[in-house]
Amino acid sequence: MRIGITKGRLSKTTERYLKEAGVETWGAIERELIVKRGEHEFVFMKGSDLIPYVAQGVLDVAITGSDILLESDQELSELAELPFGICRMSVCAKEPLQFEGGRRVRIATKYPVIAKRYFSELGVDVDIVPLNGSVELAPLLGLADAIVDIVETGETLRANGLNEYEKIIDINARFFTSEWTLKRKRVEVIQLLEQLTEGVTR
Amino acid sequence: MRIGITKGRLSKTTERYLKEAGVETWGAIERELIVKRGEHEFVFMKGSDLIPYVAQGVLDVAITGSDILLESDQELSELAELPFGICRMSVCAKEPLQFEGGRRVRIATKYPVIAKRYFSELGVDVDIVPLNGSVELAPLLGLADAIVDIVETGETLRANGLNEYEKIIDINARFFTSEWTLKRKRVEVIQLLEQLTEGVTR
Amino acid sequence: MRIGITKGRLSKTTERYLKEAGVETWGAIERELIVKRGEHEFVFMKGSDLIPYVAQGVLDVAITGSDILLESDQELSELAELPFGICRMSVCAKEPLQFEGGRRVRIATKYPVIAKRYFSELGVDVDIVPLNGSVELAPLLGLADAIVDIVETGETLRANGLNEYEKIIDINARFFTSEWTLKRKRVEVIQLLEQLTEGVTR
Amino acid sequence: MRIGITKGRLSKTTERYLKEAGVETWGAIERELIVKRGEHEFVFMKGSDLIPYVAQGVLDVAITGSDILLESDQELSELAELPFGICRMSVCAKEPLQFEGGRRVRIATKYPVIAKRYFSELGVDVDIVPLNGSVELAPLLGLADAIVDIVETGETLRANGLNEYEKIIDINARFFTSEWTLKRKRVEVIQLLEQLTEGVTR
Amino acid sequence: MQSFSTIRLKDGATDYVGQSAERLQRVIRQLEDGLEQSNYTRLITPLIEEVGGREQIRMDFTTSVARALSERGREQYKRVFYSGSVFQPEEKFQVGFEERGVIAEVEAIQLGVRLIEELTGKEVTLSIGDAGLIEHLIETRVGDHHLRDQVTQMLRLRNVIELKRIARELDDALLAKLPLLFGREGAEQILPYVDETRLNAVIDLADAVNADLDFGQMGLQTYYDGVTIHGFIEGVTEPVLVGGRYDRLYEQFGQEQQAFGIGFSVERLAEVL
Amino acid sequence: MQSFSTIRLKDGATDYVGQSAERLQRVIRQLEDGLEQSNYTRLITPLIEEVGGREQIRMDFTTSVARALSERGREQYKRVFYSGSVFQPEEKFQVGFEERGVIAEVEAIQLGVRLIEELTGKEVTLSIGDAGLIEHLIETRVGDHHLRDQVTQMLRLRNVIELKRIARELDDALLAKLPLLFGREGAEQILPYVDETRLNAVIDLADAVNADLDFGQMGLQTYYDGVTIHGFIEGVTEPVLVGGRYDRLYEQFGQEQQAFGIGFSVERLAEVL
Amino acid sequence: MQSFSTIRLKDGATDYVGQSAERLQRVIRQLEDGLEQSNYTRLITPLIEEVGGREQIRMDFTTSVARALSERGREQYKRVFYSGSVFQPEEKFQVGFEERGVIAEVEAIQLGVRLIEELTGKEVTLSIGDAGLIEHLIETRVGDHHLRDQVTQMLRLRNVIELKRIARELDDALLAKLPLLFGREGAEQILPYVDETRLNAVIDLADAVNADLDFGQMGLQTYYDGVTIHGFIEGVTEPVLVGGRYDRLYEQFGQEQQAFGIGFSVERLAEVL
Amino acid sequence: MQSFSTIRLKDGATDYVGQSAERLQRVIRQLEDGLEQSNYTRLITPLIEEVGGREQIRMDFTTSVARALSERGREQYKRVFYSGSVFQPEEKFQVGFEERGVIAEVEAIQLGVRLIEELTGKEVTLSIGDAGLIEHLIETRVGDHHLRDQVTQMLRLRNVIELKRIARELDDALLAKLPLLFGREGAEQILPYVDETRLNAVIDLADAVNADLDFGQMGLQTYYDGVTIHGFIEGVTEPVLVGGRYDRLYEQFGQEQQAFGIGFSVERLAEVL
Repeated sequence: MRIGITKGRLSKTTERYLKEAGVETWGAIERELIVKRGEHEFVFMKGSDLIPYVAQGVLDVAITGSDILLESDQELSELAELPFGICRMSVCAKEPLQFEGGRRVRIATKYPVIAKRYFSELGVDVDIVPLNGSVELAPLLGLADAIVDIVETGETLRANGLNEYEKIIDINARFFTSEWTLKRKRVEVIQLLEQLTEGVTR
Repeated sequence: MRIGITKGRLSKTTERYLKEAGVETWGAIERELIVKRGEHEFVFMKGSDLIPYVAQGVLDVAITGSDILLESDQELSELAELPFGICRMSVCAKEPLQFEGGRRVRIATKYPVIAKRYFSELGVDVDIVPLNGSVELAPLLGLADAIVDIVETGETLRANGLNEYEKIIDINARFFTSEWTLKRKRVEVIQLLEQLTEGVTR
Repeated sequence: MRIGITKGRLSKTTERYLKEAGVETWGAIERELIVKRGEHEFVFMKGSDLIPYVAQGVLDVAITGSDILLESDQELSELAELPFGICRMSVCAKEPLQFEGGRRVRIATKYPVIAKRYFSELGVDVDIVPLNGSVELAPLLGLADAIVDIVETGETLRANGLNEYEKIIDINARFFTSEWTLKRKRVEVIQLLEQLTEGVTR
Repeated sequence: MRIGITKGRLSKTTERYLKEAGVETWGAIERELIVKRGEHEFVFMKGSDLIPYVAQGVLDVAITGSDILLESDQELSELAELPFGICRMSVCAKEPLQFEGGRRVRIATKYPVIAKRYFSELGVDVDIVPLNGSVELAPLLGLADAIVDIVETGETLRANGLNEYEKIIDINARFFTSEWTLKRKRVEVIQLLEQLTEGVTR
Repeated sequence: MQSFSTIRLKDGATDYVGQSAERLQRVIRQLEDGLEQSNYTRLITPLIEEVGGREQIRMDFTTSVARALSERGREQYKRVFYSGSVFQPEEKFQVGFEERGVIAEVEAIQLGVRLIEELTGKEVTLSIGDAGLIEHLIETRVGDHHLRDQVTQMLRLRNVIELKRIARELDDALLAKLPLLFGREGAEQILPYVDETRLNAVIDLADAVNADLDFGQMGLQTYYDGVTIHGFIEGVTEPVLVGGRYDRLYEQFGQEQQAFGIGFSVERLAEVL
Repeated sequence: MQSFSTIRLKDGATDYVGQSAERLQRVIRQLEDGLEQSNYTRLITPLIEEVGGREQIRMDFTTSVARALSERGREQYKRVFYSGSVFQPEEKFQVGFEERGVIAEVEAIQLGVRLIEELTGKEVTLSIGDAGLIEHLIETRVGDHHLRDQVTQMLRLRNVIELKRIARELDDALLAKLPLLFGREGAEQILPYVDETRLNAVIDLADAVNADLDFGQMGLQTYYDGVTIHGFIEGVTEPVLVGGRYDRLYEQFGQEQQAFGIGFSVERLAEVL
Repeated sequence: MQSFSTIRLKDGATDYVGQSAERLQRVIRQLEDGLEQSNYTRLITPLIEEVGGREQIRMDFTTSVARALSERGREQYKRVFYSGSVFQPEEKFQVGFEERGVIAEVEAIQLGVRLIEELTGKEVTLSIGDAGLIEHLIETRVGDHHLRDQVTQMLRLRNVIELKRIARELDDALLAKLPLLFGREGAEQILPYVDETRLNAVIDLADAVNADLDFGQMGLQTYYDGVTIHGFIEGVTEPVLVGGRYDRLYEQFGQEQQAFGIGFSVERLAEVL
Repeated sequence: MQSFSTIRLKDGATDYVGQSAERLQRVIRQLEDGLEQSNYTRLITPLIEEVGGREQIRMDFTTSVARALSERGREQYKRVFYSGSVFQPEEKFQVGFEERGVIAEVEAIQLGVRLIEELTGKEVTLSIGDAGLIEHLIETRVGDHHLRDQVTQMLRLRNVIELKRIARELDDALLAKLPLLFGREGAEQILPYVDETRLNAVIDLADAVNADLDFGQMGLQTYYDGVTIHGFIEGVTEPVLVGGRYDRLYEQFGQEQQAFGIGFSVERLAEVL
């Protein structure tokens, strides 16, 4: 099968987990983006790019953070939670948010879909400012009152004078596929699913 | 004034140009994202993030590639073309595109707005597949038939077996501001504009 | 109470029936349109005009043919069928209608609402031509293929070479009021209703 | 040609005028609705029914009051004003209308299109109550505040305690046809038009 | 420049200008102020919402309010009011208030009556029914659900003739009486066939707010499933106050709780100012 | 009962409840009251009008007002105000006033400024241009009408780069300067090429209301054909007051007369309360 | 499951089923096939387009075709055909063809006639006018542009009475004659007042395709600015073929070139099969 | 003349011209012809219908067909086909067929497969489920109706993670298996909990048409209440054939009878020509 792997830090922990589950992995590689090992081919890319690749059936399955799947509106089949890539998505700001004050609270984020849904369920009206990086700059410069972002250790927050006020959701790694692949290669997909969920002694 | 600078490679050439124009620049910095030098404050971020910062008046002016401005639908006031950051946006594929063949041609790109407009003006119907990185993987794996991307030397293309078939537009660096800032700080903006366009001996 | 009476032929039979039911009636009148007798005031007008008068509560109750009520889209409270004004509404034409022939069948009528509903329920598509009088001319001159109209004896039809092909519905006189009057004067309305429906030995 | 004639009072004056213009007319007839005389065939019906007959080309031309044409939204070719059937359409009421008082003024009429257009051009908002006959009853019973109706001598008004407050438009008889007939039989139509407009010594 | 002169007033729509506009505005503001003083919170919902994935203009406030409040959890905003246009399909102005949780119906109805009386100086006549009670009654007597829909439909129209026909068909004389069941006598006629406690509650409510009983009053919207209230004033043939209970509407949005609301007809009230 | 739970807030739309709703309402009412006290007459136009035979929801008040007033003859309702939603394409609340006949521009602008300052307690900064003056200027210098449209378009965007390109092409340096023509210096640069009386009138108007001159300000709508006014307050990057002259819009409706209007951006004003 | 039973046929709309549907389809396919064989290229445009920033359903094919072709440069797709629904405002089926560049009008008209005659077995009667020629004529004689619009409007309606009234007012008898200018006699009456070459071109075209001349025929849409053609068959009172020249429509999209098109009325043609 | 140049292609919409248009047309015509030869009657419904009193553009053919046929009595038009655009919300072309009364499912499915194979030259892979069977199964195991909706929703998404969570909560392991119940093994796992006759019928149907069994396949629309069929061809990741049973849809229109339909995805099929 052709398996999508999230580039960057997550690829390391993904590899370790796959190995424990008995899957032959890629080991030391340089700049290659496509690597064949045993019966599988591993393809490396940004988490958000995995979505169209899996949806179109170009990749059979993939592993990425649940934040990426939540942010996407593509209907994909989530098969298993995996015990790594663990962090949380939170609302962070310099000081507690006053939703009923003067102008509407502005929230800068790389996750506009998640942020919007969260505040809508909370029943408060906010302006979402979508950004692509360095989200923590926004409250500093006054572009936004708060940010919605991934928090692991909280160090970057502290460095920028921000506090974590509200956890939105826990994040972990997910193994997923498409309805289309499930229909065509259900035997292989279900076998790998079982290997990933049952074969690992935690 | 608060000046937005595009992080990464462009920041180097931007600094060199500003210096030639007689603007005091930031010099050696580490991880700081905000630096004050002389009468100006420099803020470093991704090019696409500069757009909302300038539009909201949080940054007074900024310098980034014209690709970023073309891709945005925000109405900003483009003041000057600058003679660096020069490259081109092109259509690249393994082989020449057949627009009238079987299924619609699929184009992977980080620039969906530009790609869409280009093919629409060409009068051909294509499917745009928006991606966030490693666009050159798409034709290799069969997610797309071609890509629309920035080309400088063409090396990455060759490494992935792709050819550049059609130049869409030349790209260079741009100095821009917002209507709002223009009204409030027109004297400073126009002065810096003149410094950047007239003070530099090319 | 103020009672609406349909001018013309129906007023005679209405008077006879009211008398039998023990209601003091108007007797010989000339051109008066409003007549007070006992506790009731009788107002004479075209059947279709009774609808807005009753709906607006200007008349409390009224008696007219069920064709008039069917043709109206006003929501009125129909209280009783009365055993006079009996006739039928029918489809009449020179020869049997061919719904699946060339052009769509054209139906001339003073009852476009009823005609439309009837043919729609029959499942055939016709063009309705609304007219205000002398409907039987339409098939003769070729404006329409058939008519939907009231048939009593069938004499006018025969005189114009038309046959009655399909009965749409039986028509009789109806005693009706509005929700508004029912709420304000329910005692009087219900009393008159009982007088009209129970007091008459048929 | 097949000529439509308005039944009732207008048929008399129409006949007199046609005779003066040198057209052979119908003379004494009983209940016939279709009469052939010389090169023309005369068909008698309600004025408002003439509209669809002429529009569909079943009648070639027709003569009726301009009130009927104004009230219709069918696009017909009006060829000539004829000097009879002269009256006026007016707003009549018991007392002068107060448009800026409490509830909106209600206007009962057999001419809802004309009434609506008139008050809209006047710039006042009224409720139109469409009726089919005895319009003068409406202000008497309180269904409406005023009526818009044809006024000839003003007798009926006075008998019902109504005054004529505002003339909307002068009415006269009109000779009209359809674009379709004009294209097919222009020679005959134009000849009859000339006969009607030039042949008559007034 | 684009050509704008093709803009026209559409059929059935109207401008209001000068006194007629001010009269509408007076009704709107006085109702809004009265509701605010009675501790209702203002809620503004957008005029265009998405229904089944397509944009649709607001046809009714109650459903939009239910949507907005359901998104906000059950403990917030228990008493709200709204003010704006609805399209049915013509544009109408509406002001109204809604509450959810534990409902004080008597107080709510009295507030509605007081606001109208203060505004118009005219006495309000109330009429009370119970759509849910009658729906249950019909369910127990009419098995076939198409026939049941027809009975409900004819009851809404107060069509005695058609109900008599169905009553004969099913040999069930009570059905023909439904549209004319008024007052205590009406209550007595249905007593043997309905839940007595619930019937008494309706009667008590009618007594408390001095309303007529009208068991044929099913409410103007299908979501009513309990008490329905119509309020009239002299000179207007449509109700100027319309309201009732609709717990099941909130259930659709995943919230099992009581829900009650009253709406005012702005144009009709403006007519008598 | 119909299923209502498929109703959803559409993308970009929002509910306002409690304080945020009251803040909007405060802006709306205070502006309405101020306009009424200044002898403007309230005009309510329907939200859905017919444009070219199809129903269309209101996108702009000025065109609807022009329609409504043109239907009413030129001597009635010379000063009106409006208040309601427009869809551009998202719903926005707008209050504004319009006048036709002989216009007192200074008084009208001062009224607009005073209403905002009373409401927000913040000073209004004004900026004045003349869309008609600059349009004429461009017409005299650019023959080809497609190129002319492009110049106007780039001027609206203040795109100096593109205007420089066209200026080089036509060998007409003035075109490149248009987007940066501010103040007296700006006026002097165009003086040789425009009607001096008209230019002086704009300068006098700017002086009278203490506004900056900005000859690149073409107005947010294409119907402006004279003076354009934008008003700003601290903390809001969009203009909270927008207005100007649009005689030609009324001409389209068959009325040759002066026409002028100012609109307020309710949501933006509510932000600073 | 959602409740779907509230779906209804709207007023004026109709289903076609069985023979009536097949008849429509036969008209559509036979016209499409004929156009394809004559080297026209099929163009499918979306039913919903954006007009002024709002979604609008297709009201006319010619404007959508102009949009689609303008986006594609002037050298591609010079001869296209279309087939689908338009809403005016009721749904109608239309098939038609358009060409741009250098137009062979005679051949195009003959093709239209041939397709209808092959389809129906009935002879087509043609009528030709020139909307641009008459527009120019009116412009030279009527100065005031409101009055000019009224003349055009009354000419479209062939209202001799109103045109007589205006003719008297302006003391210009020719205006009253405009709606009844047919054939060579009609041509002679306007000859002194129009461009003779252009007039002769219309006459020659009418001769070439054996059409009647009707100078009062302004075309069903306002974009026609040259020759207009209507084709009739026995038994149908509306034209089954409608077309003409509209160069200025393409100019609006930035393309100065000749443009010509003919459309067929599918429902009307199906009636006589 | 009105200004037309503001017309634009809306986001997500596209023109088809030349070969791409002909390819679509080839799919449409070949499917229509195949259905006509198989004795299905053509049905054309209007694009705009009235839903709850408002105009709405067609989102789905099956509901419009149900409306049109219900108006026509149960004995007429038992086998119809349709062809046209649906908006979901983007415009898509669809051809399909429906039948009511006594259904021959095997023949209908085989016809659908044959038409695609003849058109594309590619083999169709079928997958069969039973939405009604699984709905009943869930009903018997999940009492709370909100939780039930959630299970159905997660099953549609094949979200094993969420279903596992609910399964743990309710201590019912079967729920977590629902999305991965394929083939005979899948059938065996639900056998103890469902109506055996019905389950066998599905298995027999799958055998008869050589389809895979997929009990997690609930159908793309909520009205499916029995068998659901998806057909795939190589190179297209969405089903090109979608269909199933929806008796309850017809019941809503007052017609208790069997109803079954299959639709084809025109654009997807055109991709592989």
